[in-house]
Amino acid sequence: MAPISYHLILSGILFTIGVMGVLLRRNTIIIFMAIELMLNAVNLSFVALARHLGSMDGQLIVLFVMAVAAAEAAVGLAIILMVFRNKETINADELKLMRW
Amino acid sequence: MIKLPPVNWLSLLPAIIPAFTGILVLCWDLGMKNEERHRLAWLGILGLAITAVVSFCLLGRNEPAFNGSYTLDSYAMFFNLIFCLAGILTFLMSIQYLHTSDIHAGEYYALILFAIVGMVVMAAATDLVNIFLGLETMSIAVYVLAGIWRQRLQSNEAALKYFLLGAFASGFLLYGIALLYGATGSIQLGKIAMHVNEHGASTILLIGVAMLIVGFGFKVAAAPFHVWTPDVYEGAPTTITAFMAVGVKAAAFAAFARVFLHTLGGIHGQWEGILWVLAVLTMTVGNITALVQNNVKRMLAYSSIAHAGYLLVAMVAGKELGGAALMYYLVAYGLMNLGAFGVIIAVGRRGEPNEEFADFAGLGFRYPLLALAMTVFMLSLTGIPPLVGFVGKFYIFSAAVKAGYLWLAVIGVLNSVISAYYYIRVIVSMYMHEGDKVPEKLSARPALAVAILIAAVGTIWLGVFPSASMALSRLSFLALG
Amino acid sequence: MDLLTFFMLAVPLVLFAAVVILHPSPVYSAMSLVVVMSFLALYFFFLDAHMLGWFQIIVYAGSIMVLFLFVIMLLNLQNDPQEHQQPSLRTASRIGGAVLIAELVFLFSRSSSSEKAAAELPEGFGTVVALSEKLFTDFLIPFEITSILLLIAAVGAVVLAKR
Amino acid sequence: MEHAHATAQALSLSLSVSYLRYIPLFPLLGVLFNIFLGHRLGRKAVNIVSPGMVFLSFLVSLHAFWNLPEGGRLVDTMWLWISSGTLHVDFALQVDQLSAMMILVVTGVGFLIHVYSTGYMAHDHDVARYFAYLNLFTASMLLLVLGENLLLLFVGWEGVGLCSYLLIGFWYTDDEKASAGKKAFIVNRVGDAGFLLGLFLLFWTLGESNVWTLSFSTIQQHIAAVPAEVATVICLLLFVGAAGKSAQIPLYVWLPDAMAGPTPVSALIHAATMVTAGIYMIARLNFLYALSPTALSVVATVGAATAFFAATIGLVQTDIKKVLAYSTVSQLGYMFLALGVGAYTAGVFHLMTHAFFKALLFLGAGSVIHGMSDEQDITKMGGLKSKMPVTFWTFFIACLAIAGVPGLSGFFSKDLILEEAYASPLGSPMLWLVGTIGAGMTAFYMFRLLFVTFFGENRASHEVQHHIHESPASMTVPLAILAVLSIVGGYFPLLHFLSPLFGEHHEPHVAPLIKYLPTVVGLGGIALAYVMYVLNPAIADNMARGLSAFHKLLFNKYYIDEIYDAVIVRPIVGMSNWLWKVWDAIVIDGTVNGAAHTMEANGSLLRLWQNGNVQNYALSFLIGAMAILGYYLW
Amino acid sequence: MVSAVIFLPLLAAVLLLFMAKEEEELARRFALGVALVTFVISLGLLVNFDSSKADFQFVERVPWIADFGIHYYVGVDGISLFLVLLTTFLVPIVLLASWDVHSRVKEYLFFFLMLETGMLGALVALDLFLFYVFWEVMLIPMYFLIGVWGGARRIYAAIKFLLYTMVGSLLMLVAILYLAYLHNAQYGAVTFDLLQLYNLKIPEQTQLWLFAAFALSFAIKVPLFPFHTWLPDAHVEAPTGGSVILAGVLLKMGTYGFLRFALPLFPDAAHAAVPTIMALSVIGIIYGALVAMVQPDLKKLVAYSSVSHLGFVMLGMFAFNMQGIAGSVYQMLNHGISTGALFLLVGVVYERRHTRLISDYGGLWKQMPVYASVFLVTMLSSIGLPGLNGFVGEFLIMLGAFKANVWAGAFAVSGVVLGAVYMLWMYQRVIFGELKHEENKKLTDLSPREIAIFTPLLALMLLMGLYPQPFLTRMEKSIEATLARVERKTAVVQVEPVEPPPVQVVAER
Repeated sequence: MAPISYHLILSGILFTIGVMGVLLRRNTIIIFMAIELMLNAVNLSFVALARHLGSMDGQLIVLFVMAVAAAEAAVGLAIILMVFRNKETINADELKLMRW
Repeated sequence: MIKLPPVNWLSLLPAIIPAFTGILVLCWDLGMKNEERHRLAWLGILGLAITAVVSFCLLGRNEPAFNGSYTLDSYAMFFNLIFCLAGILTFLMSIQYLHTSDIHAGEYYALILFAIVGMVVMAAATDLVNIFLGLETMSIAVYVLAGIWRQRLQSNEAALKYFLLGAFASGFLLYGIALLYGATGSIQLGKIAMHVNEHGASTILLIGVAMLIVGFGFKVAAAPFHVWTPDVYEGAPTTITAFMAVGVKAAAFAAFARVFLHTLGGIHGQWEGILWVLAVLTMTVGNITALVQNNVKRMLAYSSIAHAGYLLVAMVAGKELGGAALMYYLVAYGLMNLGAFGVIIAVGRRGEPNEEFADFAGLGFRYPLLALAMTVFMLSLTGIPPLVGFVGKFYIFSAAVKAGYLWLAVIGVLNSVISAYYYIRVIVSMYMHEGDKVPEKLSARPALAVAILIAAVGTIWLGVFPSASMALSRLSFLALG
Repeated sequence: MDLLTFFMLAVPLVLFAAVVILHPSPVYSAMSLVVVMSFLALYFFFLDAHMLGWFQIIVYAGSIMVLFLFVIMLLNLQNDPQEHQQPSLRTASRIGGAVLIAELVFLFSRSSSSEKAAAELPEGFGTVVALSEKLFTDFLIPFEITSILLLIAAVGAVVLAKR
Repeated sequence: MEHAHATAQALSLSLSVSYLRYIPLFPLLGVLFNIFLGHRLGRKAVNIVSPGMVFLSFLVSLHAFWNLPEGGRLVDTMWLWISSGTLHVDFALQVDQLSAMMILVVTGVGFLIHVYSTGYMAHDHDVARYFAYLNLFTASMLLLVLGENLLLLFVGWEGVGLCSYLLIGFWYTDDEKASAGKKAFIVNRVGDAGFLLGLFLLFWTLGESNVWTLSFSTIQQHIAAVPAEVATVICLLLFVGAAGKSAQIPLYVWLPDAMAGPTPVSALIHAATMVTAGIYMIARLNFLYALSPTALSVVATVGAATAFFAATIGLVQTDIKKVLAYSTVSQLGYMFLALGVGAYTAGVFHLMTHAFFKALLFLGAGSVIHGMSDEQDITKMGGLKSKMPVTFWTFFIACLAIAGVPGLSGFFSKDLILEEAYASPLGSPMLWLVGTIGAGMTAFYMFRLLFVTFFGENRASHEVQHHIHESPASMTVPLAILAVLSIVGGYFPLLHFLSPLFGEHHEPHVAPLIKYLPTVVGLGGIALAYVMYVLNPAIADNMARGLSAFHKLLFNKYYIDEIYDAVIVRPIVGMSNWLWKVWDAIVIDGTVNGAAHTMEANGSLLRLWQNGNVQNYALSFLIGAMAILGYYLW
Repeated sequence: MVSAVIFLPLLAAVLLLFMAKEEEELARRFALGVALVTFVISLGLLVNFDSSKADFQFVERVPWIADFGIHYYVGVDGISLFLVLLTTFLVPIVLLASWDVHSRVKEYLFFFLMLETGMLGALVALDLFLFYVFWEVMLIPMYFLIGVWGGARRIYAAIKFLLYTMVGSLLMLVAILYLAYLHNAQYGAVTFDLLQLYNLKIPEQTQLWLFAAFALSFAIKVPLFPFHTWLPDAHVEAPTGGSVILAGVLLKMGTYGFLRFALPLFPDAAHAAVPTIMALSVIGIIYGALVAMVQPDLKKLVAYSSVSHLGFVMLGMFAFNMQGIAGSVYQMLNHGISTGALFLLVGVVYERRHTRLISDYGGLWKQMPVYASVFLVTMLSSIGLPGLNGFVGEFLIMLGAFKANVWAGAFAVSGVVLGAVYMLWMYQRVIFGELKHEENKKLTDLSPREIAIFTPLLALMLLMGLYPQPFLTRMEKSIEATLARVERKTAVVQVEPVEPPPVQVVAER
């Protein structure tokens, strides 16, 4: 049986890839996808821990996380759409209206 | 067959009322003509008022409900009072604000009410999942609210930035929750506390705590994670900025304090060093950057970061006095900031927002009352006695000194001197510069006047006679157990 | 879940995750994200979280990713060239990512010392019955809050995105 | 004469009375009258009231003088002035032999000068203010002399300093006169600083043996409590004060400039009364000075040196008042010489006689200036003998007196001093010799002044000559009275009168040569002056050309003023400028503003981090997370 | 009674706000009336003040914040009695002098009365928290007075004044908190009550830190030598009334703070700090005098003269003997009166000529004789001429300082000389000399109102010079008590002075 730390390391790696995605890509949607990836990484660790601890709580949390992710996706994409409609671009580094 | 668990309706009441009012507002909004939109606001205020009364009555009782995942204790009720205060004042300010900006009144008020539901849940949750869900409810509502003034580009950009970073941070928070769950085997704060007190901190737990600090750090606008605050506060509509600055920060601190001071109190030694550094960094960054701002709203954003720093000092001061100081300071901070934002709205004219220092020029002697209110807020934010800001700072610094963090108190005190400079700059421009910008007569906007009046009276009254409210905050923190 | 299956699933997961963030065309990223999610679903099955696996496929891969694809099509985005204005940002994030991975790996591997054997599972672990039974007893409050959450999301999305 | 000092003399009778307070009170009333009613009631009332008040206090002084108990004193304690902790000072006045003599001189000569002033200031419109100051001066001088304790003496001491400042700068419109007044006050203040330090040291040394007092009688009783070397320091410090007030060597520079004030002022203040304050103080504290022979010898040497030094400058001065000023400095030097050798009675005796003839000389000079329509340069005068007979004769008598011609008052007091200087154990032949030469020079420059102004033909411009007239009665009558006093003054039985204070006076028996040489030298001086200035004036001019370098040095007063200015005044002003501009503005303010600017600079730096790019924010997020995780790594 | 004195001005200030903007005259009279009433009440304090008791009188104690053992605890003793009287005495005079302030009169009077409440409160507060509250409340009205009604660089001066004082006072706040919790550690209860904090046993090392915090805050206020740069700016820019109150009372807060809080609370640290503070005050005396000498601006000159005078006060205080402290308290009163009068005089001329440069004046005696003679008496009192009030204070201070440290006494005496130099030089350039400038010829002499301002001040200068006993006897006991606390020994009974020898006839007094 694969030790729990392997699962945690895998979820850590996925989580970091997500974080790198947020930082590297200019396109807001890709950033958003990277965030989804991070959430999935966390779901993975939840399930692994649930399995390890033998309690169902972990799995239920994943359920709720999915719900939250869905809600976020809806609102996030609506915002991205609104921004696109006003500024014709959704590249993160061009959205610098407010600074200093 | 699944038997329903015993439902403790009382503990849910403060959450149900605003939700119900929100839904009512949404429905009533359908059949309403444009100009009576302000009635929706009064409905919202009514709902919040009822919630406040209910919370006040429930103040004394301490009953864990839903076998440990939710609770009805005076700690939560105290925070409910803050949320209702913030909500009511935001509503009062919004009535006028919505005239000058084409925001859909119905959804606007409903979303604020739903955000308050999220906050109430966050404050009362004794279970990591509930905290997370309360936080997400509140955040999503506020992401939308930040972007609700669709015509203004700043508002769109603010919403986008807030959303992206919010989601990013809740990713960390969730990861922290997962690790905590993994380390202690349960997500209920009570069980985690027992586990931590017995077994101390394992590595996974520590990483989890670190991730939690990052997650909460973002929400509370602590130093390295504060970068979103100025842009979002400046971009969002002013009423929402006020709501965010007070309500969202209070809710975040409610959960932050419950998790760290109560549950992870056992391993105070481990995370107190980090918070110490965060507190110093937040105060200093907030104050120093605020020095060079020339937009009052953005300056207030940095000042709210600085005040988050002071609140972190209370967190570091820990159990005996820190928690009570934190709660009292949140009340004080709420009053002052809501008032200050109210005045900024009052100064703004039709449509184009003017929050530069120059717009305040010469206000002192043309609109004495408005200027007097702003002076009271600025002096209170600096921490000049006999106003509530001073009593709050006094409470926090005495907690820090009592807990032995002398240097933290000294740094805090020096920071408030730096803060004095940029707060006084507002007074300077009001009283000592000549100017011709003529804001609308205050009397033409009763609701806004009432909001500013409530905030000002609160700032002065709690400053001069603070003993009652201080005792209340101390008792309600003790209720945390 | 023995070691072999673990590696069988871990490697593609990491690969496709890398593709999501590296591939210039958003459509390819989206599709690779769908693949990542299905592998995850598979992963859940092996971890005795059968119901969750299905949920993963239906909710995540099904609805959310479709929404993404729909929005990508709506905005008909072109390939996003890799270059960044600030090379400094790029290098800094790479270093950051590397450091984060190193830290996590180091910390987790160190914690493996306090290894406890995986607890044996109660019967019906991971099935719908156990899941729903717990959902409506212990997790009633989160359930209710999620309902409000989704309501807000709907209202918000409409407010922001309508013409 | 052994300076028998009544060490263990039990203090005899102290009679408590309550009328002493009126002596200083009358002039004070005069002051109030002049300030508030003076202008309204006009010149006539002022001329009557002011001298009248001084005359009233003269009468009260006489009354006090008459029933002064034999060897005792009258005390009039008015109220408790300062009492804090162990310090206990009453506002009390006392009259003993020494004070009785002094108040008589002050009120007497003062009254005469007041009368003289009514004439002298006849055409000055600001008379009320003038007499207000003069009355205030008389009141402070009386307070100084009557003070029962050292602190009250100090009050009078600074009071007279103030009045001299006001009176010297009376014609304030002329900047040069105003700064002369300022110079006088500041130099006095330097002296007073020394006086204060001496007073503190005395108070605390007495305090060591639990004697908390400043009043003279109590100090005298417990004088044993003061150890010798501390007494020396106290006496020297007090002597600094005396030197400041009575214009001795280091601090005499203000007196010649003080001539800027009206002449009666110079007569009263810078001849008769104020400058004698130093001598009075040392005489008053004789029991203290007796303790330290070193201090006394310092007093003596400084006195002698000043006498000689001032006399040399006096030889060549051309301004009539400057000559008299330097002569005053020189005569004061003699008095200090007398005190220094322990002959207190001789010193005080000379003080009295000097008051009479020097006041006369100044008033005479005043009437000359008055007649010559404010011309003060003697080279432009001459031949006034015939035109101003009364002034001439009174002036002549005064010159005889000061030269020490036998029979007049000067002879008795000055020769007594010289004999004491020679005979007394503290004195030395060297002091006697310097004194004698000084006496010769005094005689010479006095008679030079007399001959140049009154003999020969008048060198003034025509219309000035036309105006020369004898002064009115109000000026000449006081001259006459003073002339009589200068003659008779020598015969007052003063030595016996002061015996209770300074011990029985014994004639110093000394070889006839020593006894009579000064008089011979004096007469020689007169003859020389006569030859040089009356017989053929040419000698004086070619003498001056002959040793012109020496003449120039003397004429410019050894450039003392310039030296003081360069050594003291300019550096202080320079330093304060430096302190203000560099230290205050740059160093302290610099750091304060600097701190503010660094804050601002950091602010603008931190601000740049906020560059609006979401990913930049996410990066700072990542950095924060890594830092926290790193914290847990170790 | 004490609370009435404190809060009456505040009440009046609030009432003023509701008055209509136009009736300036009514507002002025109302403010003046209230100030006079407060003065009369405070005279009541003087009348039934029992000078035989050392402890606080007219004590009022009401719990305020129960959690922290904070009480509204006020009381008056020998030291604070006269400072209260000085405040209530100066405010009506200043209000009378501000009759020619025409811009925004209502707010001007409001801030003045609020300032008076702040000052009075700070003087009588016996609870450290209450003291701190009043200490800060004092700052704001003064800030506004300088900032709104000031001269050209008023904003810079006002902010510099505020921030400078705030740095000090906030560090003091931390020290106060530390003290309170030290008391909690030793006696189990948190309290800010001064009397209880007096008998705290604080270890030497912590005492140094706490003393440093308190001393910094008060030294900035005094101002002691290195921290004085805010004073000239604040004085030059403040309106006449403002700088009179600033010099008259606000500066005394610093010295009063030392005497009431810093010295008795931390005796060992106070003893350790004596050399440094004495050195600083002596430097202050000489530095103030020297720099005053070269000032071209009248107000700056008087400001630096206050630095010099307050250097004296500090010197006397740190002599730690009866004469020194009595002298320093007395000198606080004198400085209030004479420097206050000096500023009023400068104000009179500034109102007419709107310039503060000495070179613009000259030969005023001919034009304004009454003004010149009042200026003469004030100047003499300020340089400490015997017979006027300045001398008594300076004499006692130098006497005490001389005993404590001979060299300090010697240098202090030189300060007296320098004092005469700069004052006389200024007097000569302003009053004596020719009437060169044309504008000076049109100057009018003192108006009846102005004379009414100066008569009480001159009368006090004379009275306090000739008959200081009523003041000194009342201070005696409280100073002895403070000294005992500073010496931390049982009160050393001063050996009674030796009575003069039995005089045949008892000298009646």
